[in-house]
Amino acid sequence: MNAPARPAPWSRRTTWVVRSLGVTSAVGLALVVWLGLWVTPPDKTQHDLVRLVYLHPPIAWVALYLAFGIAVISSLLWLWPRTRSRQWDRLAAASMEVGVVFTALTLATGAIWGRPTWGVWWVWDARLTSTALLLVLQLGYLALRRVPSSAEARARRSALAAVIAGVDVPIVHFSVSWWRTLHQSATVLNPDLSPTIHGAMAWTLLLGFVAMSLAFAWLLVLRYRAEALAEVLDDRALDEALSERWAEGPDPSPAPGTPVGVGS
Amino acid sequence: MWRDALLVAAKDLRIEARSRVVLNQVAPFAVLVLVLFALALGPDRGPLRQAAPGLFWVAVLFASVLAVQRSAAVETTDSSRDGLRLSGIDPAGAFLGKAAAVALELLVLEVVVGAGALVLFGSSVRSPGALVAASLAGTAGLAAAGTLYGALSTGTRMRETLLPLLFLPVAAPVLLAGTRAWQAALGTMASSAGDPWVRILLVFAAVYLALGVVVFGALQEAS
Amino acid sequence: MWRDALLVAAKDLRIEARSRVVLNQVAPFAVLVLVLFALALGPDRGPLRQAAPGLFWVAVLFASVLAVQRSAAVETTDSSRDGLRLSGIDPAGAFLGKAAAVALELLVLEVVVGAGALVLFGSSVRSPGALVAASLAGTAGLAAAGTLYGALSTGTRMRETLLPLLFLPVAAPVLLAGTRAWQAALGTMASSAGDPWVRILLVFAAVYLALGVVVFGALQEAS
Amino acid sequence: MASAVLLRGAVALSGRFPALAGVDLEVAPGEVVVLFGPNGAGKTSVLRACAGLLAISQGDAMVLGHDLRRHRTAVRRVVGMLGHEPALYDDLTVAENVRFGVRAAGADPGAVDPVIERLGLGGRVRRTPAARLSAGQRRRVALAGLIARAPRLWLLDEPHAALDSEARDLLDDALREATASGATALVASHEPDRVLPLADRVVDMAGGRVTGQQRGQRPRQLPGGAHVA
Amino acid sequence: MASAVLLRGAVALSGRFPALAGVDLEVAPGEVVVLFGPNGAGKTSVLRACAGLLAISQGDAMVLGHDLRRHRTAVRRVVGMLGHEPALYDDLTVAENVRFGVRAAGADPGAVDPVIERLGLGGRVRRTPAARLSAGQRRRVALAGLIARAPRLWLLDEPHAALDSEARDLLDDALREATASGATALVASHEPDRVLPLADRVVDMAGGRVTGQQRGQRPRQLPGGAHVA
Ligand code: HEM
Ligand SMILES: Nc1ncnc2c1ncn2[C@@H]1O[C@H](COP(=O)(O)OP(=O)(O)OP(=O)(O)O)[C@@H](O)[C@H]1O
Ligand SMILES: Nc1ncnc2c1ncn2[C@@H]1O[C@H](COP(=O)(O)OP(=O)(O)OP(=O)(O)O)[C@@H](O)[C@H]1O
Ligand SMILES: [Mg+2]
Ligand SMILES: [Mg+2]
Repeated sequence: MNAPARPAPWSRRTTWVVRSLGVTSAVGLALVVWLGLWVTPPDKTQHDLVRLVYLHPPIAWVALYLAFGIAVISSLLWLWPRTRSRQWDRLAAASMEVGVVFTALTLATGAIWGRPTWGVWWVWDARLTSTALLLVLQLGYLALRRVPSSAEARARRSALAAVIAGVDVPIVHFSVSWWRTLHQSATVLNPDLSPTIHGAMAWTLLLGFVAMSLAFAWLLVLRYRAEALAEVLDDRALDEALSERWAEGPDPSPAPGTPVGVGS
Repeated sequence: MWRDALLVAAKDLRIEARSRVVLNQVAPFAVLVLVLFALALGPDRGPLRQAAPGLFWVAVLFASVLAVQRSAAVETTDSSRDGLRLSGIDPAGAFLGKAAAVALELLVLEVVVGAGALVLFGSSVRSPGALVAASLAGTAGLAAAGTLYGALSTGTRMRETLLPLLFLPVAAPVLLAGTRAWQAALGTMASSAGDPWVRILLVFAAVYLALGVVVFGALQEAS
Repeated sequence: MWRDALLVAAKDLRIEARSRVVLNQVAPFAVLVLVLFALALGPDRGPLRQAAPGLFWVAVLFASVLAVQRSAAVETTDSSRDGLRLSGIDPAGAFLGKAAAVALELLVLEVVVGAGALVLFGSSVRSPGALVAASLAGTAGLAAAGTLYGALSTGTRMRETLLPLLFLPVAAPVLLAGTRAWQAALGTMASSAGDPWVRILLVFAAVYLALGVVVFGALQEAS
Repeated sequence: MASAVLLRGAVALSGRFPALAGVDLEVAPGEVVVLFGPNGAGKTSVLRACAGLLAISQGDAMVLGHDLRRHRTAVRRVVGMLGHEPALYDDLTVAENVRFGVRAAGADPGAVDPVIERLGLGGRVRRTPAARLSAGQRRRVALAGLIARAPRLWLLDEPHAALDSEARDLLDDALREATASGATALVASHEPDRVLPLADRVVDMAGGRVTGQQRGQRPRQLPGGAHVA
Repeated sequence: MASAVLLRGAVALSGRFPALAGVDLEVAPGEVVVLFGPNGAGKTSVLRACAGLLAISQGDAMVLGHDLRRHRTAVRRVVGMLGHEPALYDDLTVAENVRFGVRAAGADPGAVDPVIERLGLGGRVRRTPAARLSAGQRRRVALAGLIARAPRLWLLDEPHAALDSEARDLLDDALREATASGATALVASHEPDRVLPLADRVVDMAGGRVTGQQRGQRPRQLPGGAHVA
């Protein structure tokens, strides 16, 4: 089940793929910044502020759907006995860790955007509120992971936590958006960008989504790799711990491997 | 499963009947939360009456954290650690039993807190049926989700702090929907459409009850 | 006494440094409380901004319950029960040490919650000095009173539920005075006289520190 | 017949530490095996693993025909454990504790009262909440629960500790009766004088492994005749 | 010289139940007294009362010259107790636990390391958090703390339970050394074979009272000579 999966050093090809993933996403992001800052036109009402549109929605998309989704799905895969493998635990952890950064960035870019647009850092808008709750859910997951325990117990516990929290996300989403929409007055101007988004802007935005997703994928691979390496270290440490543990007592008189039992 | 659920619920309720923790400590605590809010929000009556439904549900939420903590403590303090697991009880039954006991305790508590909120903030009830429906559905959800998280944080030796952190954000929809449903039932809100909110509460309860029945066994192993 | 206080504080802070319970669990919990209130009080901005100081202190109050619970749990979970009493440490020293550790943890936490409250509710600070003074004084008071009640509820096997019930009403003055002092410092209140409130906080802290030094020994026996 | 307990290369982690570092152990049905070994050798860990309370991360582990790594709930239904610290509900009385255990295991509640009397827990003690009991009384309650449940595998962790001489004899009798009627027992102990007469076999542990074994002094012959080495 | 322990008609309530129902007990300085008695007799309650953990509600109680009903803190400074369940901080390592205990008692921290080695708690165990220790290791840690603190009155509650034979010998040695240099000891036990050789006197308890006493087998004669009844 949990046979020690030992990642060999990355093959040349893997290294190359990962590296180009990093380079591509970096170039993509640089391109987005360039397009966003210099090529696309400023907005009529929002002026240069509109340029945040190329960063903030892609970040939010990654945080909300990609990161959390991957974490929940891989947790489910860990829980399902047929597909159980340490890889899914690793992936869930990596995704949640990178995801929490993106969620924080969503909040940060949104707040920075909100300050000039709304005149305040924060409003109790549906999306904002559910993003804040999502951040707390993710922090809770990470806090749970940090509780000292054996790898198996930690994997099980955090997979369950991810699933239990995961089923809540849609409920949060609906209830929070009804909360806003069913309420009498939307005192806050909703950040509906003009539907006349086109040309360079649309392409830049699309590129933003792609580049941000690639960046996420790259970070995810790195975190996953780090988790895997940490597990290799754990396995080595376990080997050492095993021989240290054996040294606490004399050698077994029937050779190890044969169950000491009736008739032996 | 049902037999085990009954057995566990009866045990938890007997312990509660004997120690009176929820009745004598958690219920006053919930009323206290109401009073503290009244203090924090200032002495003006208008805003307070507006806020009554929300404050009721905040108080219930915090009280449910304590009730769940108590319910988990019964299984883990000192000596009874591992007791439930060793007893060979069906995990789904254990989950339903514990959740049912918590729900029952919370319902009693809500009567107290609800009465407190109505009196303190001087609200009047427009449609009591809706009020009760929302409370029942919300309570079932809180008890189910709470019991799940109680088991999750049990093995960690940090139950006191981990449980509220994990449980409260998940319970946020109950707070929200419960508040709205109460607002509709009390008529403090312009729109009186409480029904969709009750439906959210029902969905929440159903989802977590089902989830609990399925995963509680795995949860108990995770320590 | 002072030597013992240092010893105990160092021990508690070392345990916190190792387990990170307050930092990783209680601090996010406190921020969460802010968000939950916003949910309960509805999305309108005006009332929320008005309520910011109160909500900050409510969040700190709840967080301090958890911090104290954790601090008491360290002395009583399972095995260490009676440990502190048997160690022969001067009770006054034990009290000061435990209170100091809790106060330090709360201060770190308040920075997080305070920043959160200012951003979430969109307040701006008029006199940061007053803000800090009120927070320091309030924290000392909460830590002192909390440690007292932590010891009181320790022997009872119902710590989780008894502590909040006993501690919160006693801490109500801190909530009130802290809120008023912050309102003055944030300028959300018409009158800007925060000083008397800070003085109340100081008196509260002084009283409970003195009380703790005197009665902690007796409290430890009360189980 | 299959073994009652079969561990092969069993590794179990406590945190990151291998509390069990490759345990090989086989116990035949009806056998009484005693575990000896210095403090920290892993005796408690073996018992907890057999009760499904400690996860085995490598190796094979079967208990009464159930795979310990898959069907822990099934294992728990047929296994009874008396741990260092007995598992009781502090707020329930002695009688209620025993009754809950018996009902939970689906055993006959009629067995509760006789067993309580037999273990000297009648009268005042019967109505005392478990939190107020003395250390020895707590273990008596746990033992009563075990007897009333009649598990097929008894896991006893230093069962004689805290018991007075009367209760020690009661324990020995109960164990003899149970094993006479087919139950198996795995007993960790530091008191050779006390447990050797009960044991078919003594297994030595150290450093998370089994390091050797000797014959015990239990008079009865095992069904298979040749089982005792 | 005054008695080390003097209880006269001591009554102590646990809830409403008289766990001690009029105990009369006198222990001379330097004496080793063993308490015997069935489960629930009140042995632990006597020890807890002497440590100032259980309030005495009637009768006289003096420990090392301090009135137990008034100056419990003073008593605790000179008394050391090893309870059924040793008092350790779960999150602190073995070394930290011992060091905290020694510092708290104002004893010499230099004694910590030798005592840890002596009790076989060096190496890996030294750095293990107390929560992860085996039952016997926990008691070893508590014992290490006691030795390093060198209290004037040792209160030992079934001290041999959970210890392996090596640790049992270490315990006996430590107790012999301590009493040889003037400390007094009160020991509750269910293992006569083990404690009789250590005891100057054996006191029988039942029903919360002292019901009789015999001579122990400890070779040394008491200073007062006549103390042994
Ligand atoms: C702290 C503040 C903010 C947070 C937490 C936040 C959060 C989010 C999230 C979670 C999404 C993704 C929604 C989805 O895909 O369903 C999003 C999208 C978006 N946000 Fe924000 N936001 C914030 C502030 C702002 C501000 C100030 C603006 C502009 C004035 C803005 C404009 C947008 C736009 C244009 C999108 C993408 C289009 C859409 O999905 O409707 N956001 N934001
Ligand atoms: N996280 C950890 N780090 C270091 N050591 C650990 C850890 N967890 C467990 N151990 C060690 O694993 C062993 C567990 O042993 P176990 O409790 O099974 O011993 P035992 O044979 O029952 O001993 P005793 O006779 O004292 O009851 C102990 O030596 C303990 O120190
Ligand atoms: N509230 C109570 N109600 C009834 N009986 C009580 C109560 N509190 C304590 N007791 C009884 O008081 C006695 C306490 O005894 P104590 O723990 O001192 O026994 P002991 O001699 O140490 O026994 P052991 O050998 O089992 O450790 C027990 O018989 C217990 O049942
Ligand atoms: Mg053991
Ligand atoms: Mg005792």
